[in-house]
Amino acid sequence: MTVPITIRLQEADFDLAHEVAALSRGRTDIGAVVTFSGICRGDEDGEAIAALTLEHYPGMAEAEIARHAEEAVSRWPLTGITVIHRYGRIVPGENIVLVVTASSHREAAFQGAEFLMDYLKTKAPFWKREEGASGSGWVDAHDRDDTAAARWAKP
Amino acid sequence: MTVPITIRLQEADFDLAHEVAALSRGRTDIGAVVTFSGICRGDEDGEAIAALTLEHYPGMAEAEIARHAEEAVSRWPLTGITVIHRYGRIVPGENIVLVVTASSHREAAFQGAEFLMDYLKTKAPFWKREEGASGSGWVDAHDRDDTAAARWAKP
Amino acid sequence: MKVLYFAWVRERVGKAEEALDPPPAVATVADLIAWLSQRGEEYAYAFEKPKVIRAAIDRMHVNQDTVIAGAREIAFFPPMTGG
Amino acid sequence: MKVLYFAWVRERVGKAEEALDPPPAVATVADLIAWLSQRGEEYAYAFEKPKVIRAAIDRMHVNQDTVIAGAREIAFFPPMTGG
Repeated sequence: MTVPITIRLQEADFDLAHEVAALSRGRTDIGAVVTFSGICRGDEDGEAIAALTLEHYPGMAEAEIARHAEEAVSRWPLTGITVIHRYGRIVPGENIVLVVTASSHREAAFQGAEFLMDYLKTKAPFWKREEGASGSGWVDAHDRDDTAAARWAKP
Repeated sequence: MTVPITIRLQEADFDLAHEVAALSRGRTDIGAVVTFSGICRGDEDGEAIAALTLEHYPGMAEAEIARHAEEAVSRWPLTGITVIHRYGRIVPGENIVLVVTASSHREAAFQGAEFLMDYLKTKAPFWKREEGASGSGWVDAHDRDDTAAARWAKP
Repeated sequence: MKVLYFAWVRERVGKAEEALDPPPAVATVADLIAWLSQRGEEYAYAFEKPKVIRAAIDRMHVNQDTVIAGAREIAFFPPMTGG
Repeated sequence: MKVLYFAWVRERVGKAEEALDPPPAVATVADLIAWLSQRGEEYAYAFEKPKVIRAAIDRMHVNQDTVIAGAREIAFFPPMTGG
């Protein structure tokens, strides 16, 4: 059976419940659904954030996410994946990214979601610009995200 | 700040979106929300399942889950936890359990949710009875769940 | 003390709870299991594999070598299968 | 070939994309970065720390020693910060 994979890049917000329902409706082969919602916080390392602006590389972003979703399906017995990544201006409290993974068992659902998030953080071509109290600037990449992504490297 | 912890045992279904909104509404300190939904599958090891009936130990179940939620808060920088576990008769496609964890960063949210699920599977006093095609019976505990829970043991 | 049974332990014993007053020689959870097993066929059946049985005293998981003195509520049940 | 710039690379270069036809001696991504850096102050600023720059050829991540022959679209950008 082909595993349903949904990938969307959009400016608009998304609805968690709608996406989970769309993935699992009418199915009885799913025993576990994991969701990850990434949300714009109101401060970063103690500095207040007024908004984030997300830039992306259209075309490449979709392709990169799709490749990683296919890789997740090949590594874990997943029965469905949804990835939604927003771009444009996002204020604190708003959603940035959603990953939903479904499987018959919880281990695969958790692993698949963590894998996809680590890759989105380090490989998907998105860039965050922060509007803070003391001006605005591009967010630096974090070493800890590279470390997190490296644990999925195949020997 | 006290971390909001919500624990409910109930016969009724729950609404994922409502629970996530209740945990994160009006807050800008949350950067990551992980949800785990455990769902009744239509088959177990190839045998069709008509329904599950979940028995629990009232009083102890709440206390056990609360202790593990407090432990999760002490181990990871979580900013909110919701655990809902249903009991009674549940048919395929219906929800059994929900864990929601919130944090400023994704690692804590993922780790907290996995920790809580592993403990719910092995330590929370719930027992599943399956109605299958060839009769009904109590579900055996899985060694793999004990193995999963053991990884959180402190040295 | 109040003794509770859950899942197939409850089904085999044939009741969900009862009030019991074991003799003083019954010191630990394991002793209580052995004493219960002699109370009739239904108990012998429920506790036929004592190592499989899990126990809680006053709603806390305990090992079978735990002393039961002072317990108000002791529960016996199979390994948990929630989540 | 089409060359794209994103995030602060785009801001420093001052444009999001352009069509370029580098000379044949520009063989690799690293060569292209060096060649671009000589095109003006804005490029020199964008590529002042070439090791920080990430590149993609035809929408696939590549190392800077990758040969650019045959590329239709080359993109330069900082380390990604999505998710």
